[in-house]
Amino acid sequence: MQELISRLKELLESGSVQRVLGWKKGDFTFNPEPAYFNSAEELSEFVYDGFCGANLSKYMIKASNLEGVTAVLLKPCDTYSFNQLIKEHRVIREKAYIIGIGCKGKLSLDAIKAQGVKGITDIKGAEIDGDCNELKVETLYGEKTVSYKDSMLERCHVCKGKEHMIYDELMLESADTLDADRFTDVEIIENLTSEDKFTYFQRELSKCIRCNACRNVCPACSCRKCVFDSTKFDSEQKANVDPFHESMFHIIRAFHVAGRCTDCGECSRVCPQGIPLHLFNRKFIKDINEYYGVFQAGEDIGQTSPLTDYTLDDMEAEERR
Amino acid sequence: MKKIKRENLKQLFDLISSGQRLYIPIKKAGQTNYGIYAADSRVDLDTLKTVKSSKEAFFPQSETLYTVTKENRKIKITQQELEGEDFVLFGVRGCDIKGAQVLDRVFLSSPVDSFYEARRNHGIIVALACSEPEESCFCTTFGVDPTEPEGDVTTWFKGEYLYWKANTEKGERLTALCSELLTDADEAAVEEEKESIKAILSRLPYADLSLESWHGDATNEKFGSELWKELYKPCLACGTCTFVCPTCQCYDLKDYDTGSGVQRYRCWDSCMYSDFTMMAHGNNRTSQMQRFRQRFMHKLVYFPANNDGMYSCVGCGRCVDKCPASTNIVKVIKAFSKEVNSK
Amino acid sequence: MSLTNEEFRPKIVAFCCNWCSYAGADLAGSSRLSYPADVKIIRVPCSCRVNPMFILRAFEKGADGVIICGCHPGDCHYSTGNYYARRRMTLLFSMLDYVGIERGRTRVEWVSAAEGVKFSQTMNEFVETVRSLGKNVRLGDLRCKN
Amino acid sequence: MSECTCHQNYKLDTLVPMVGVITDIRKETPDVKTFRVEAPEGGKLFEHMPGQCAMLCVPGVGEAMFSITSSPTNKLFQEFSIKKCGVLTDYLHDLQVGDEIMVRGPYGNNFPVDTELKGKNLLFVAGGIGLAPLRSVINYVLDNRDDYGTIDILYGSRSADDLVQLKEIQEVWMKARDTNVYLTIDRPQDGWDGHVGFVPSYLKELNMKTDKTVLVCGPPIMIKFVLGALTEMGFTKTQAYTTLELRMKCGVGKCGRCNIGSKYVCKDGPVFRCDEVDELPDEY
Repeated sequence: MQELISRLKELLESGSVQRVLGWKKGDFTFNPEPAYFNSAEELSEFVYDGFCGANLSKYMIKASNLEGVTAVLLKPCDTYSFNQLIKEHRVIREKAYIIGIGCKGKLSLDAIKAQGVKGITDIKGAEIDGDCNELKVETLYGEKTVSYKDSMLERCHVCKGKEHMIYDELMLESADTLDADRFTDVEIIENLTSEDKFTYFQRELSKCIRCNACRNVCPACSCRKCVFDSTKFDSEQKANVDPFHESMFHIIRAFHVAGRCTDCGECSRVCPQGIPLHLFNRKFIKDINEYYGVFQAGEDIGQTSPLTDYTLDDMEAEERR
Repeated sequence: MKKIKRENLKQLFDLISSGQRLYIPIKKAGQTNYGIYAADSRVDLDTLKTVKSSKEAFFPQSETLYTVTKENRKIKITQQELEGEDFVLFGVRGCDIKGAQVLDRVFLSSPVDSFYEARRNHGIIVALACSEPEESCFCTTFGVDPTEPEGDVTTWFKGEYLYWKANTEKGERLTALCSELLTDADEAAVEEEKESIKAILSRLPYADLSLESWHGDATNEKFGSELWKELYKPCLACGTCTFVCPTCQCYDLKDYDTGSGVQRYRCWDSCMYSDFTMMAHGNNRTSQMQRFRQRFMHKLVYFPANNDGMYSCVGCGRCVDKCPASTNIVKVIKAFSKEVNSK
Repeated sequence: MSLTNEEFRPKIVAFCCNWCSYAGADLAGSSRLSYPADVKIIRVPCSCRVNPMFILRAFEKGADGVIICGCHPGDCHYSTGNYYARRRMTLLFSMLDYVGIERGRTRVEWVSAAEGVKFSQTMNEFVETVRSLGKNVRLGDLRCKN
Repeated sequence: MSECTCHQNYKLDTLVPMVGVITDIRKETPDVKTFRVEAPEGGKLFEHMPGQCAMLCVPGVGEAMFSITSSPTNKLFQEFSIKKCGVLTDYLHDLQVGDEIMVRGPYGNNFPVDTELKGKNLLFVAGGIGLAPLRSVINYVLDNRDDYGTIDILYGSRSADDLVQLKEIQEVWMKARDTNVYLTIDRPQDGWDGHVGFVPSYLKELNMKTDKTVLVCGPPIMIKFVLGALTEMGFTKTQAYTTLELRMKCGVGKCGRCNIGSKYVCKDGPVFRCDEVDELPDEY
């Protein structure tokens, strides 16, 4: 961690980058926020630990319009998004100095609270230099210990690997967190009856408050004007009286990012109602893999996306599973 | 003072809901939100904060206002009927009750919003004291007393029992309705509980949050501050903070064409959305910095200026919990007091 | 009052491409081949013009089933449109299966301008399938259903 | 907060409109029409004060705020002058006499015709469609002529064809007692023998005495330069009123859009004294 900060200082002081895009300490140990650092002094507030889950690739869309080079800290999974954004001409490669940083799994405060922890005032053990096995949680109601693994975001259990797809330099160690298959949940739902599928998604989607956090955080949702913001198209951006519109929003959004979604899991991380939005994206990814060959968006800039491609003997819709 | 055993609560809910709608925190798909009670609902009074606040009982996220049908050149407008039946809102925390008082200032000030007014008049609020405040709570900063929230009925959990005190005539009526399940109790247990809550309150991380420089006359001083230009940067322009907030009242009016008539509905809107102020003649606030500033200026400066110093924040801490970018009103308040102190 | 399946007449929206399937429908008509009047045809320039929103919108406004008809693969007027449409619709319909919309309510069929018989047969079959599934109560806006 | 009285004549919930029938359509200029609206059973939909506005809604198309251009002294109907410039106004321009629309209002405050303006000499400065709200005041003042001092009306437009209410200007206003009307157009035009030039510069040329209270309405850029010209001429900000009725949604000061500083333009406005406008944060 110290070496990372020294390196960032060096980059800023030498003038090779104009700013650093990283995370700033919050008022608790568990709520750091994405932030720009313009000088070495400002780095005193810099932090990188298990709570820095935000995918900074999305912020690079705006940072690409800023003067000079931005040093951006990207975790392995974030680099997929960055690649995808380069492919879509939404970020400028030359404007970014990518420091690929290690990751030992990112934490979810909700997952910690779900283990029956209330009134958290401090959490120790999330430091990137540590071994990330256990979290010591100080609460208003006494101290508790929870396992790091049980406190991770869902996406870290199905990690795509700790290899960076694009970087200028690499720093900090990673630790493997993969311990589940990402399509398991999708398969479970696929095997339900139509009625049960419907009931399941209705329960989940009925919680949706149309805050649009999933859309705004999504690196693939980088349209300047979203179809759901259009006033002319009669597509509802806000909650309508009938719940149909929430279903439509999530289906269409998943469709619009199909073939471009890198499965970074930000949508599920930010959802204030804890809707497992990744289940939509992973369904498309799974279908694409099965029907048109295994494809991982953001892995390789040169690849053609499955939805802008075809073969003469693609399967027919009626042959779908 | 009355009491009822925890294990008998289900009977209480069944009894209340037999004659009227009962809104109560219900856990569904992993999250707790207010919902209409049914016999198979998973009531969850242990979760301190529902994701959405209780404001939706009075000011629903979306509601139809009227329907227009057109026949040849004739237009017929049918107004949606106003709430006409009493309902009970159970388990409301002090912050949400204060939130309702803030919304009253908006919707019950002239011109009165009759849709809101009708719901407000028909709602019976059963308040619940916060036995276990959490780290993001700072309601005391805004003058809320979580040890004894003011509702038609106030309740406390203590040990095996839920203690029950009616405060208003509406509350007395509800108490009478439930009398067969409630037994008499003395105040001692409740006093003890209040003391124990107070002890926790003093240890809350935000206990010493100061609003010193925030008041109705602070417009000029705060509006032009350079701090906004930094504070807004993590903001994703989503509406999470506004939709979980008990006091945010901005709404949009939209038409929905059903094919057999146009329904006009009202839905929550967020001042954080990029096209919020996009109107027929352009946009008042074109940058996210302006929109971000508007939200906090409105809550801490403009609203008190119009409402005898009452802030449009109640310190529930939902935005602290839910903001996807971990930026929130507390960080804003702290950033400004830091600036004052460093001067 | 609930309708039994015999009385129930499903609302079907058929998106037909201008060059093949719409002409096929025309041929079916001029050859006096019958297909149910409950099928509402929407002519689109090409099957790949059909945006997923169109399909959801049809369901929203009260359709019980949606079918997309285009030129046979290889015969697209714009050479490749229906290949793209094939991928999109496969994925979209698979997603609709996944969220609990019965599989029989969606269909893609390739109908050429000469296949009036196929058009009428397809429609008859499709209407029958949807009729057996009953009214679509899952995906739609209740306000549109009176 | 000051007690809002803008809706006091309104019967339903303030968000639910009433049905109004279009009983007359007058084509003023190539892109401006004046619509006369009455209640289906005849008579006015509601009473209003000069400077107030109302929301016109067309189901499924939209709604927007328009100033009421007729004077409250007109007891028979209300009029709206509408320029064709968007989805809703395009639709309105296609309507025929006898068609029904929905109206809700009146909203907002009004020019203080019964208080501050009483007994004063008045100068009206209008540009283009900006005459609409002022026309309400002008006719109100003319109908209560004895209550006010001298009246000067300066009205400018892009061309002679774009002058709205020309007939009324020539036949009523120009003939009224102690009333001067000055017309100007932006560019020279065949058949126009009046003044040519922008409103602010004409205002300076006229070099009026500063014993007047000024009511300004027009495009924002014109308002800006008119206010500049007035300051140069020695007027103070407290002598000028303007109206900002463009950007509103709910009309009742609740939906949050037009909130600038602690003011809601739709409720605390649209009429502001110019020194009040200056005090608002710079967001409008």
